[in-house]
Amino acid sequence: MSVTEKAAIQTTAAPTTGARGAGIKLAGVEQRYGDPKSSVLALTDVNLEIGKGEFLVLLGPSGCGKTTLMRIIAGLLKSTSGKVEIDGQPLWNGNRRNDKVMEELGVVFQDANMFPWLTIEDNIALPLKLRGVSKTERRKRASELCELVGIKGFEKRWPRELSGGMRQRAAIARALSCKPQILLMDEPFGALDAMTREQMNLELQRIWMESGCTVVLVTHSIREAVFLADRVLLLSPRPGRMDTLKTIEIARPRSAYDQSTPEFQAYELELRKRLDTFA
Amino acid sequence: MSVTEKAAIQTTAAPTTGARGAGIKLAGVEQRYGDPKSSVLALTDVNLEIGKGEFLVLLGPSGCGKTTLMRIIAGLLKSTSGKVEIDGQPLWNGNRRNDKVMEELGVVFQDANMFPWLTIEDNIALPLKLRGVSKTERRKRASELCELVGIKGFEKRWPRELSGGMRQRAAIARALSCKPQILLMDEPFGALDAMTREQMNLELQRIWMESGCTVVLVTHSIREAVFLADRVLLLSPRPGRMDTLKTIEIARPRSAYDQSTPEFQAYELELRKRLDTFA
Amino acid sequence: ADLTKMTYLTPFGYIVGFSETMYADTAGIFKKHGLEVTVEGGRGSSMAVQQVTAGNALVSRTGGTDLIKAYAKDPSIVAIGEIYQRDIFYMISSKDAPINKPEDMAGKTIGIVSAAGATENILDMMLAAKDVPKADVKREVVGNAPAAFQLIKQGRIAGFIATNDTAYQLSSSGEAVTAWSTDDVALCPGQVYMTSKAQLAKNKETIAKFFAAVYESLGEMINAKDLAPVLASVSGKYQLAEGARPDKGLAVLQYGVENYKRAYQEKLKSNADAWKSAYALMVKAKLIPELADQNFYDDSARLLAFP
Amino acid sequence: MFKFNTSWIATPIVLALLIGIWHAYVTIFSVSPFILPSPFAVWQAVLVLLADPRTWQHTLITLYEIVAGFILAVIIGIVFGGFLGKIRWLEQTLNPLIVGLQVMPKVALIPLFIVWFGFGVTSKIVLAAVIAFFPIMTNTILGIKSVEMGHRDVMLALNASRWQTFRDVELPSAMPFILTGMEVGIVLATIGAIVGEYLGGSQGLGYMAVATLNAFDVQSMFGVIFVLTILGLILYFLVVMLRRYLTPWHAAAKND
Amino acid sequence: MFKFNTSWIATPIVLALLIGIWHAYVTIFSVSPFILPSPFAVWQAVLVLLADPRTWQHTLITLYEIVAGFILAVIIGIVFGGFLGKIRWLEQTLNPLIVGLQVMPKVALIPLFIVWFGFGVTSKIVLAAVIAFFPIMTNTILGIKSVEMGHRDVMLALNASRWQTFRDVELPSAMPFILTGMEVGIVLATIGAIVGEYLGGSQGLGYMAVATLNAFDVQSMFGVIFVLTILGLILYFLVVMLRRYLTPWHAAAKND
Ligand SMILES: Nc1ncnc2c1ncn2[C@@H]1O[C@H](COP(=O)(O)OP(=O)(O)OP(=O)(O)O)[C@@H](O)[C@H]1O
Ligand SMILES: Nc1ncnc2c1ncn2[C@@H]1O[C@H](COP(=O)(O)OP(=O)(O)OP(=O)(O)O)[C@@H](O)[C@H]1O
Ligand SMILES: [Mg+2]
Ligand SMILES: [Mg+2]
Repeated sequence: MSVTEKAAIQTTAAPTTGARGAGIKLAGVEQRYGDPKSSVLALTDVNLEIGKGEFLVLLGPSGCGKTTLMRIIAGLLKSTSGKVEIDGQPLWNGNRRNDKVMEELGVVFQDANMFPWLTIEDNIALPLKLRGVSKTERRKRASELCELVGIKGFEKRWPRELSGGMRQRAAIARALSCKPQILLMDEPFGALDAMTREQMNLELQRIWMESGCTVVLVTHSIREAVFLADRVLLLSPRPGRMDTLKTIEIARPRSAYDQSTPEFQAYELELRKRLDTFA
Repeated sequence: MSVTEKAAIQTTAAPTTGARGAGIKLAGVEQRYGDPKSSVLALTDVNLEIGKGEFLVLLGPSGCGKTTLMRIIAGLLKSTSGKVEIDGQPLWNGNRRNDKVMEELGVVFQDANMFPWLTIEDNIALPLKLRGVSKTERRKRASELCELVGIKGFEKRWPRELSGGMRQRAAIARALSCKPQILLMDEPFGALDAMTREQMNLELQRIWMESGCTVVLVTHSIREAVFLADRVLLLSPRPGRMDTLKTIEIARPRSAYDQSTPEFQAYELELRKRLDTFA
Repeated sequence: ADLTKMTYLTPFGYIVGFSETMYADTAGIFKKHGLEVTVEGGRGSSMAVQQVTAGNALVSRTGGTDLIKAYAKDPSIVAIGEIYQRDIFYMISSKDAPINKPEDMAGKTIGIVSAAGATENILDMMLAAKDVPKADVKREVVGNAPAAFQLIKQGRIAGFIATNDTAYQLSSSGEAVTAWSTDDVALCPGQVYMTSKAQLAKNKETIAKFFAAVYESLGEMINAKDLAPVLASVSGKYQLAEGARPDKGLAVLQYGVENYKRAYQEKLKSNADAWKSAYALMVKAKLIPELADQNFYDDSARLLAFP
Repeated sequence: MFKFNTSWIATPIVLALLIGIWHAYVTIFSVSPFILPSPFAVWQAVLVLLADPRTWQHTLITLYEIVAGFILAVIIGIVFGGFLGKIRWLEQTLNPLIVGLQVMPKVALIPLFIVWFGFGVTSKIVLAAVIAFFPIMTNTILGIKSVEMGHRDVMLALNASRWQTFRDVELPSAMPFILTGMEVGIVLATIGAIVGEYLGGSQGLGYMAVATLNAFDVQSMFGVIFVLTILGLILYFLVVMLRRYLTPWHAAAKND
Repeated sequence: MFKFNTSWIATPIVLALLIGIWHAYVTIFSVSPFILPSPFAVWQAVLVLLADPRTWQHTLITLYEIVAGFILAVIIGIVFGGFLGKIRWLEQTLNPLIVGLQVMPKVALIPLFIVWFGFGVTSKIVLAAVIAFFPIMTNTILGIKSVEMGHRDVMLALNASRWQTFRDVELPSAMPFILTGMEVGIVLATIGAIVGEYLGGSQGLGYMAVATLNAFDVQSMFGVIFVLTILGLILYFLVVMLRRYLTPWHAAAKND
């Protein structure tokens, strides 16, 4: 795999599982950190098309640039070179972000990043507030979302009163609150326990299929990657490059039982082997 | 298991794998949060003896009180009732912590908690500084530890220049710097990628076997629990209670290959089933 | 009839020593003369000069030497009448080590009220009058307060120059003080009314009315058998600084009215000798350069009021 | 702060101790009452002052000046701090001027203030505001710069406008800092108003202090200062109490 | 701050603008030089002052008072803030007294200060320290209370002593806060020293300012104030520069 398949990657048409989600196009994306003289190349040569409604999972060893790539797609970082297009529209016009494109994104970070001065409810409904949704409507939506992510009853609490995992679930609820076309998630389930994590995986699959949005998810778990992904993108370590782009052809919706099928195991093993060569 | 075996738990003598580590004894430990009137019972009825040199893993759904129990053992929280003894010595004398006992503990938290004003090196060597170790000695030890946890070359960097996973590794190095008798770890590998995580697991097993220290580790991963533990303690959700205490009788040292043995799989399945009943 | 509005600025807040204008206000004398006067509390000579030149106050009151000094900087201001014809400053020292004449000050430290202010000028003028070199006397700012006497006791200063009130306070509290008027050595115009030349030209009639009212007010105070009602009238509107004393400041008023007598008799007339003497001493003390224009005072408004 | 706790006992004890030392100092060294009256004399003077309705009028005027100046300072401080914290070149441009204004001895400006704003309360309000504004602005800038990167990222990802980011993240993040600035600010506003009264006009407790000093009534002056100090303390603790209501989520608020 | 950037151009432009307005105001309204001299007259006075060696002597004395008072305030502020930030009951006990000391108009104490410390620099140093100490202490307390819980946990788990926790965690955590307090503090120390010189003694720029004012030499007074302001600005920016060296890791430092 990998080196030989690499050529094929560029041409692979993105599958179109959903209908409504927006597509993402990355061309020649490269990221350097630090001042020009002593800069570190963190990510290079990323050329990728993510289809409308596709579920793409980013996998790779620590420090390979997954978060960096995520931030570039999210418009939080303007890559030092290369182009990003969302739904055919450039994300950046010179040094200005394209507001219309940004509206379609929902982002979940590695840290929960709850605002300590807002109750959980207000944290979750913040994106709605920014879009001018009325208070009663926000309350209603927040309580639905709390139920969805399994923190019902904690609506009126301060973030510091919740455990780390519960805070992360609130962060997911916040990203979902605006029904984004593209959902970007940076290890969203890292802080969850195994059981909740599996639940959340199923939940995420359901939400994604219902909404038809495009999802890009970063994870450390190969199993999670195979379970969720339409395609898995494996990044090689510093500087991060596209190493393997693997299409997972397991029928949807996938259930927890699918994880024990030989097909699933084969995908997992293949990715694991490739990852092991980076050591 | 569980309910019926519960009676047996109290009497189960802790295995004595190592020799040097200190033992931990918890009796009637209970924790309430909040002011007396509207308090929440987070943890109750914990009676447990952890043997010298034992490797105990705490497993349980989110919010069941794993962190709480850890903090109680670490002396960071005085439980609202019950007793904690380390190596036969009470951890608390009234409201004062027992300094001598505290010297034997090393703690890794869920967050890396690096000090932003210290370089990675100085962060790692901080415990040594507190014990009056000389600067050159500290430098030497910090560089060894960096190598051990795989962040060699980052000694002189600021914490903000490292990725989340690298920071967590530095936190592990910090906890190890004093060669503690008891190592308490709250989901230390949650932020690591799968590969590094497995490496770290093997590393931790080696360090533990060499040093003979007692380890209490909190994790969300059943696989990790089975791989590392002498015994796994499963906590039930709110209020957290000791649900299952399972001795893992797989020979040491365990290798990555042991994970595919039917024996290993059986342990994993048993714990997963029990965990599933909490949903 | 319509009242003419004007502002009068006292030298320093509302104290009994400035009661001539406050009484003219509270007794309705200003109104009788067609004026509606706002009496504001000032903060020393520089504010008086500043607010008069800015036109915020039509008339203020200041020391004669201060006026000469300001005049030397900018002859846009002018004295228009005298209210105290003796200077109000006293040289205060301890009976144990008295300072009786300027020569006694040589080689000592003398306390003054403010740096480069009226008291320091008078000190310099006294030294100049007796040809004692300026540099032989060290000075320190101690403020105008009986507290400075403590510094004499501590040996930090040998004596200090302060207002007659301070001298009065100290002797009445039983301290062993030696005090004499600085006028004995350096004759100066005491306290004068002043305005800017521009305002004088424009509002001469208003100022004349003001003088007439002040004159009437002085007369009522001097001729009153009992000053208590006068004090009551003034303190009904103005919170006098001395009001907290047991006698509410009556003794101070009785003492102050004595100072008004000459101004009343001479109808606020300026004393040419004092101006000449002060100018000569100030030049000698190098406080001011020699001036071509020495028209420090202009009695035209006064003459309009008292033809 | 207003729950029953040890400080309700300890503060009076410390206070009593200090008054004892004061009394002993005055008695043993027989200090002139012109320099430092005894605590009893001062207390007497306070009672006399409190019985006089004009003291209350002066107090109200001073209170009004302080509060008005402080509110002005808070508004201007937060607005300026908000802009300067976000717009770096503006901060660098205006900072030397603002610091200069702060360092400059305001006494020089008093005559101008009087020309511009009159002898009345306005000039004092302006002075109080000018002095109090600086720490509020400085702390607002610090607060805005201390916003967590993660929090900024969330707002960036939500494509929040500058105003929304300010209102929903920067302002609340900066609130503990701003409140600390306000704690210093109310103290400075008090000083500003009093200094203003000292240097011009004939109203307010500051004027009373100069007036009594000029009348050599030192014990009344200390009485006025006592009243002023109490006034300042009350205002300060009101601002401190604000912390509980504005930042119930902050550790510094919890610990109070 | 000292790299080449827009503020090197923008600040002078804004300054020139302000001076232009000042000049226009003085000319158009023909403001008396007793109130506000023209910028040119002031500049003339500055040149005269700078040519006079006595100005430099006075400046050195004022500088010494400010620096000594400030250093005292920093030491006492951090020590007090350190203790009060850690020992809750002590904070609650002493806080009203400290605030009271701060709010109290110090002018009343000047005669006492002179009796205790003499006419010389000591009384001014004390005054500068008393005024500057408050914001430093307040910010130290805030900083210590704002230490992250996770960081506290680490030190707790390491069984660090109170002193170690202070030295290795609380002090560095609080450093950005303390520096902000110091920025306010140096400004206040400057004010304190000047006010002290205003009200007693015969040395320093503050004394020069009163002396020139009393001599009706308003343009020289503005000249003195100009020198004072420059002195204050220099000191302030030195403290600001400290931030880079003491907190290279802090966002607020990076953004400067
Ligand atoms: N702000 C920054 N300044 C300098 N270097 C950075 C910065 N952010 C990241 N890097 C470097 O870029 C590389 C990629 O970092 P990134 O955070 O994207 O990795 P990651 O794949 O998300 O790692 P992890 O799985 O540990 O979260 C790392 O080597 C890191 O040290
Ligand atoms: N400081 C606190 N105040 C109030 N309640 C708390 C506090 N800390 C924890 N709790 C509550 O106690 C319970 C146990 O919390 P704890 O953090 O120990 O859970 P956990 O098992 O570590 O969870 P996770 O796996 O999500 O980290 C939770 O219900 C939580 O809401
Ligand atoms: Mg990452
Ligand atoms: Mg936990």
